[in-house]
Amino acid sequence: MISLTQSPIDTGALLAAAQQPAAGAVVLFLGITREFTDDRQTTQLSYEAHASMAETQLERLEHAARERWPLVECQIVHRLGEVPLAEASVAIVASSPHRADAFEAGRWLIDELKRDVPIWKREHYADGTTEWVHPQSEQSGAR
Amino acid sequence: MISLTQSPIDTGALLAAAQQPAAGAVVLFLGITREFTDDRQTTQLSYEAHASMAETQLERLEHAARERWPLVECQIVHRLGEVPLAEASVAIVASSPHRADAFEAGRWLIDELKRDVPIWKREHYADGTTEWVHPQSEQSGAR
Amino acid sequence: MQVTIQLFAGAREAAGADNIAVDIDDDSNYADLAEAVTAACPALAPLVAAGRFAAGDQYVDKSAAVNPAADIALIPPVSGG
Amino acid sequence: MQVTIQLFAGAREAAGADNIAVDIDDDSNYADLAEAVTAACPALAPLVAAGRFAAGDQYVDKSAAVNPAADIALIPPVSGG
Repeated sequence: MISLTQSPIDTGALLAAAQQPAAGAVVLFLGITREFTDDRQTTQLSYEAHASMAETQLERLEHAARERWPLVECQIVHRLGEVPLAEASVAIVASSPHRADAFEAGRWLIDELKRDVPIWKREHYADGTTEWVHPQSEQSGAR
Repeated sequence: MISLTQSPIDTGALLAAAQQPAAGAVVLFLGITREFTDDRQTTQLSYEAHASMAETQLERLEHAARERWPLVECQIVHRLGEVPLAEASVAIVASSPHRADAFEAGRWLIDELKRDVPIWKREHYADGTTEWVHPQSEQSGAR
Repeated sequence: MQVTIQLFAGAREAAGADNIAVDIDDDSNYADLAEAVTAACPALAPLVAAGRFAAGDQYVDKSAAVNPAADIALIPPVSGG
Repeated sequence: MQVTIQLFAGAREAAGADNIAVDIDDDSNYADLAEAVTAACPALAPLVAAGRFAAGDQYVDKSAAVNPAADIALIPPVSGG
């Protein structure tokens, strides 16, 4: 299941969905708003999406992950709008009978999401300026 | 921080501890009680530890992970006693500025825990039998 | 034909508008569309060069023919996650 | 000297006891201790062979000298996680 939401992400619900008796391992990834990038201080982030396309691309990623790994559950949630410091902008949960699959699927999903899903981040810096982030392809998404 | 507990693991508290402004990524791993191993049905697991040694070994792993990766937070909790189906027997949370480190640390910690920390699992099968699990070294801990 | 392109994030900010309309030949591909958009709004040049186009909810190749019936969007480099 | 070894999990179950005491020479190492434990309780043989000894909270090498003042434990193959 995938979703875009304006609200804080409910990680408890994601874990509950993933903790099924057929699974032996759950991996939850959260991308959170980091305060410092090098020396620049961020006070919050905001996110915008091409919503219908982002949903379609997230569904494609979920289906591809389920084809590639034997996942019991797989959910991706991306938050839009303002995201305060230390809160999650994205959550990915994967559960599987054996742990290698849940780890690999989680890692693959966040890497792909950062490459292909039409969502953009706007930095709000402590000095009052803001900046849309459009990474050049090869330096994209180190977080 | 590491701990052994007889109670259900509070994953919300682990995530809250890991979601700090210096972090950009959080990875939470849960090992949960799986119902079927091949055709054999498990109704619950119970865990026993050499408690003081297990704590010492978990602390060693936490410190080693913090030396190896730039972690903002790292916590390991293992539950002892009875663990019902789909509940977590172990939780590992790692947060870091960049996601690769949190993923690698989480994966390394669970692999090492399964190799070296003196904790044992007892399977309670649906047919009423129980069995302590002592894997032969090379097939240990596929979950 | 006239084609309207949705703009997002830094592209919307650079153009000062949610979308931009350009006139292109009927047999144009998305590389031609990129040129037309850049000519119409030079401030979009860097994000057109670094980005991709989408038609509906899918990315399209630069060599594909522009379908004026589709919802066309300029997708500058993404930064979700 | 007499040494008492704590037993856990399947080892405790196999021996029917929380610990086992054996007599070994003063200059014994943990390989000698393994032999003595197996001789005293043959049911422990598989887990002694597959397992390790710990003294205090640390694993010890088979070639290390047995320290009778330490808390010694037989650590059969672990299955936490």
